[in-house]
Amino acid sequence: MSNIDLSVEIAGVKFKNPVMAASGTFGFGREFADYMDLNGLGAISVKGLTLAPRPGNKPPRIAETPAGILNSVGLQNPGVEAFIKEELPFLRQFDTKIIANVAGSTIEDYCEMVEILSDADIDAIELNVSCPNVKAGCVSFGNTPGGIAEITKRVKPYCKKPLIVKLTPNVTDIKEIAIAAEDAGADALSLINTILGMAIDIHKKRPILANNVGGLSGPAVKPIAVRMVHEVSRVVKIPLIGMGGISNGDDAIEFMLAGASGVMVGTYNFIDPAACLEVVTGIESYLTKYNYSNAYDVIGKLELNG
Amino acid sequence: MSNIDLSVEIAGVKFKNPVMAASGTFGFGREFADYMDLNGLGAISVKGLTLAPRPGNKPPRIAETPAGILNSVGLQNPGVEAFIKEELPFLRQFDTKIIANVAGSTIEDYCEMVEILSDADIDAIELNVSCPNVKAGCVSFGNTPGGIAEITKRVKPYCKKPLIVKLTPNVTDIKEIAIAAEDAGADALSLINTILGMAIDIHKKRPILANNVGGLSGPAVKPIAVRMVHEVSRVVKIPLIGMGGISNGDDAIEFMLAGASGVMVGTYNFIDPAACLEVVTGIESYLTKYNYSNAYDVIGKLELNG
Amino acid sequence: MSKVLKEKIYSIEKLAPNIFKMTVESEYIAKNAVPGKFVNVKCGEGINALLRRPISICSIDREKHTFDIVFQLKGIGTEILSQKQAGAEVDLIGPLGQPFDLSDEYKNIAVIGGGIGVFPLLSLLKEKKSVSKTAFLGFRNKEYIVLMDEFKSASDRLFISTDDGSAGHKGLIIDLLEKDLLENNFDLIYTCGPLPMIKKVVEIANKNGIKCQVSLEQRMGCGIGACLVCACKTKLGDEWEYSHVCKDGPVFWSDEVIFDE
Amino acid sequence: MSKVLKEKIYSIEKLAPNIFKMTVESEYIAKNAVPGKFVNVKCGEGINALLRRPISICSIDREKHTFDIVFQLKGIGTEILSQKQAGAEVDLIGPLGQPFDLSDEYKNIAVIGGGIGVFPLLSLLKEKKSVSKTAFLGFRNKEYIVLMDEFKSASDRLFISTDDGSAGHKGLIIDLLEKDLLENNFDLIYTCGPLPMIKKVVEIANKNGIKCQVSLEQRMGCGIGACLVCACKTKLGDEWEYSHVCKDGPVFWSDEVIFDE
Ligand SMILES: Cc1cc2nc3c(=O)[nH]c(=O)nc-3n(C[C@H](O)[C@H](O)[C@H](O)COP(=O)(O)OP(=O)(O)OC[C@H]3O[C@@H](n4cnc5c(N)ncnc54)[C@H](O)[C@@H]3O)c2cc1C
Ligand SMILES: Cc1cc2nc3c(=O)[nH]c(=O)nc-3n(C[C@H](O)[C@H](O)[C@H](O)COP(=O)(O)OP(=O)(O)OC[C@H]3O[C@@H](n4cnc5c(N)ncnc54)[C@H](O)[C@@H]3O)c2cc1C
Ligand SMILES: Cc1cc2nc3c(=O)[nH]c(=O)nc-3n(C[C@H](O)[C@H](O)[C@H](O)COP(=O)(O)O)c2cc1C
Ligand SMILES: Cc1cc2nc3c(=O)[nH]c(=O)nc-3n(C[C@H](O)[C@H](O)[C@H](O)COP(=O)(O)O)c2cc1C
Ligand code: FES
Ligand code: FES
Repeated sequence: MSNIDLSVEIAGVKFKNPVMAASGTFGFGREFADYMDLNGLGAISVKGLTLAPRPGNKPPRIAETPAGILNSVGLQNPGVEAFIKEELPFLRQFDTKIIANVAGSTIEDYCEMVEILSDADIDAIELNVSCPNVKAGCVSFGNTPGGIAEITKRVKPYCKKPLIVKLTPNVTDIKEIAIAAEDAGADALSLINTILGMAIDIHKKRPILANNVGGLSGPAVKPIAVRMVHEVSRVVKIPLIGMGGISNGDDAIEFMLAGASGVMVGTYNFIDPAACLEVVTGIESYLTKYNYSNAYDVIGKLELNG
Repeated sequence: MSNIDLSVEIAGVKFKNPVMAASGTFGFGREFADYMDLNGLGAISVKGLTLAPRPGNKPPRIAETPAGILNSVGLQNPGVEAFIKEELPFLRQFDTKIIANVAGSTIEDYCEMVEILSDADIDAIELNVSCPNVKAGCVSFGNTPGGIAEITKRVKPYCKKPLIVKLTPNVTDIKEIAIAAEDAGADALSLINTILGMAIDIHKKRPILANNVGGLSGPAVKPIAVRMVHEVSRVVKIPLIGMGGISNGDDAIEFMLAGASGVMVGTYNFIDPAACLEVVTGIESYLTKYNYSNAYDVIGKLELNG
Repeated sequence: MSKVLKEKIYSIEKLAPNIFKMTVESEYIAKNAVPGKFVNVKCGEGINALLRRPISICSIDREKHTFDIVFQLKGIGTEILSQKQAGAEVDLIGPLGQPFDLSDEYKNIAVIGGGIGVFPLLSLLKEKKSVSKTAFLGFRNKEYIVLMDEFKSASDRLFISTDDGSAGHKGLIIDLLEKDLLENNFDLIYTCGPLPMIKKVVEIANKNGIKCQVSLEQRMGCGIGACLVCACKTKLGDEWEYSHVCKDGPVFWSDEVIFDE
Repeated sequence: MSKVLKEKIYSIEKLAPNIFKMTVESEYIAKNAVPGKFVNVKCGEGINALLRRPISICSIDREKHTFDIVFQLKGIGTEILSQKQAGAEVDLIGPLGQPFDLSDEYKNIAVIGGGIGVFPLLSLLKEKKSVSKTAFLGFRNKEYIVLMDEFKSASDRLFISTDDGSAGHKGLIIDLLEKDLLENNFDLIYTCGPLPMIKKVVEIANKNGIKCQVSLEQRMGCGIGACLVCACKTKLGDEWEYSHVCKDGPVFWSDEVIFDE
């Protein structure tokens, strides 16, 4: 399998392979180093950062649903400065790209964070404009073309790193949101973030999550995510990073065929802490089986039925 | 369990229990009569009807996804007249309510069908304004407040039966759609229809469905559906019929707590052709366990976490 | 009538790489099944492999009250099914669908099957009343040639092909049928297997003026005719309509079906 | 360090209605586990019961290279787990979390457990070096009182209560602790069980100036400290922060935790 070139280029950054850890599911990488060689990853998108540290939501913050989970972590994180000082040096020991995932409650927050991170040793910035788990927050930016255009445009001048805008699936037409982000200067798009959901404890007659609602992720959402990646890939020129329910190489190939240059693994890291590497191996086996030599032999190569 | 009153009233119709078969998953009831006593059902919502007969989409029309299915039947049906002549008499043998589910490509289609059905021996009409599986079609009506208001308002004068409007989940804000339908004269709302999705055959490098995309249903969508029922129940006064992934009594109770007066069972009819009755039994056991005497002891009784 | 049944697995056996035979104890199926019908099996628990999987009935032992299915590992459903043990329960609905026409007017019959499609033809051969029965069976290679004793004793003449020539004729089983037709004729050809093979058989049958029954596959939802997903194009006068494999099939007369999709 | 392990089930036994003991062969866990740690078990295959389930280690046999877990049927995960057979494989990550403090400075210790929470205390009692050990164990009723030989031989004094009085004291196990405290004192109380009980124990410990360790539960995602879902409020100077049960716990000093949610 050695002569297969798994590398992909997204927003000017060369990733050694298309597989990345999804933000919020991988912490700052430390915990997973026990279970796998982090050098094997294309990239790590770190836990969503905010300007100031955030305690996050009350527990319970997770509920299992059929083939999925709801989470409402509420962006617990140490803040962007602490990340740079205390987490980034650890991450930088590994030969993998680091994506800083940022969220804010005002556009000014985003601009300030992006400015700070532009001077840090990271490879790209991912704007989380769609986190469904914080009350006053980033939800509103991500679900209208106007909102996403504005935040992207305003942030862009502060951004000296490649800018990835992460899209929410909680919209009527993700195509128009994607186009708006592209037009406003996004260098790449990642999708999908979680889908708003609720699970009820019928014995307590209350939602399981203390926050009442949370974001759905995991295998359950895969067909929705694949559809959205496919739709978006037909209307934008910038590269896409696809995610939503990926648990193995075959799932990743679905996203790549649908048009994703990169893929992220989220929830499945919880089930198998070495899941990301299994996805890499799975992609490699698929390419080998079909005698492809290059990730680009698959990316966007879906043929539609007539 | 005999002194539990399972009956519910929705849009002026009294259903013997809250459990109904969801449109498109139950045909016209015939096939299920072998597996259960149809008299045990609260209602049957028949396969979506169109004015003229429709052949439906090319196969494959179904793909399995994690805890769900994608379908793209494309409204294969014999047309509204044939339904009334050939199917309704069979259905009317049973002591259960019959809901006619209708879809069209123009508002005029809807009006004409509703007029025809108003003179037929059915109990309610369910407007499918959100079927994702037909190219030129009803999608567009259901995903904007303006669209749903217009179709509801235009159809209403022709409708001598209680009018249930079925909502699509493929929207940014289902609350505003629900409010628009209520304001325009809907007597009840049913939700959710299927979520647009895609599954790819990575060996053929093509979507599994001949139609490329299809509607996701089954357990996977349950948390999304419960969330939407909850959201809508807080903003409208008309009763709701909840569905999406219900497979047993406990699932049904989740929807009822979230605010649904009735529940529909769809995909699970395929796995267990007696699923609807098992849901009835499950609801009954739950009510018994907690010493409730009435379905309304549960409906809308969710308490939110603070 | 078909029923939802929880039956006991009498035995399970690996016949060939990826091919398993499962014998199920079921008075109901053994009594009511006829060749060509299928069962719809819940392979996984709950949400795991959510939909039932359709599997044809391969043979029926009406005395012992058992029936066999033979299935190939394809994805998650058949994988889970293959791991079940004798003594365990299997949840199935059956018998379902329209069977082969076994009426006496067809005396000289042939069956032609490819791959996993050979197995539903076994019960047909066994149950078709004494006539002249010729079987054409195509396999990938020698390893996949199984249940030969049963096929032999159920047929009068038996032809075998393999893709790689490791046993029987090297090449397509169609070749053997065409060759045989130069000297023999049949009243009815029954066929089951990959669609390209089926199409070819229908073409040959048409050319030779022989009636033909085909057993088709399509992805299913309910298996009982309600969800309308398992569509297949059939003739309706000069027009066409979508019939449904689970209810109107899986066995169709070849001249009913339109193979243009 | 913890590892993803596929280990063999040595035995599984139903101890009481809804309560099962599973003995697992694992050199790694037997070597590395200490009382208070847990394993995170993948109960179902694939998407079935998607998340791993955290289960405390109940006892460790360092010679035989086995460890026990005792679990209660609650939902789908524990249900699937209970159906596994001896000889089968179980997929788990462990040992995880912060253990009980077993240091020698605490001579006279008590454990107080309720329901399923009694079992993690067994390995503590067994492994705590020779001191005075008192166990207070509360059960629903007589049927649930199990592993008593082991608890007896691991403790110096053993008190039992049941909700219905079918064995031991009728009422809360807390009552027995409070009564005993009138005459005895402890250096450290360890507790595990329902949250209301834990809170009460902490209150009593505080009132009596006794140190206390609590083993907490919270719904988990990863079990390894990465996803931050298993939050629990802990003190941070005059303020508070969210710590995480899987990584900073499940065992905490009672004075670290804020029980106001
Ligand atoms: C009437 C009928 C009779 C059949 N008889 C047999 C038999 O005797 N032996 C045998 O090995 N196979 C038979 N098949 C095919 C068998 O149903 C599929 O191989 C099986 O469903 C694959 O399931 P899976 O979970 O292993 O594969 P997956 O690919 O994981 O299945 C995913 C989904 O696609 C469906 N699917 C995949 N392939 C097929 C197919 N070829 N036909 C219909 N649905 C499919 C599955 O049912 C499931 O819903 C028959 C199919 C039909 C329609
Ligand atoms: C550190 C720790 C140690 C534990 N030790 C034991 C033990 O030794 N014996 C035992 O019987 N139980 C123990 N539990 C509780 C056990 O994890 C749950 O009972 C179990 O996860 C329920 O799973 P289920 O699928 O049967 O129930 P379901 O209700 O179907 O589970 C649904 C989801 O909720 C989670 N969940 C439900 N209840 C709990 C709970 N009480 N704590 C954490 N997550 C929960 C499940 O993990 C799962 O993700 C422990 C919990 C923790 C956190
Ligand atoms: C526990 C949890 C926390 C998450 N936190 C973040 C976050 O901080 N920022 C973000 O952009 N996405 C966050 N996500 C979303 C994931 O990055 C990803 O978009 C989503 O989970 C879909 O992928 P999956 O199905 O593989 O999990 C989080 C997801 C989970 C499950
Ligand atoms: C095969 C299939 C066909 C359907 N056809 C219709 C239809 O004709 N009209 C309609 O309003 N909804 C239709 N639906 C949607 C269901 O009525 C229901 O809204 C949806 O499946 C969610 O419920 P479930 O998860 O229980 O299946 C169809 C669903 C399936 C699976
Ligand atoms: S599978 Fe439902 S109609 Fe055939
Ligand atoms: S479960 Fe993920 S941090 Fe504790």
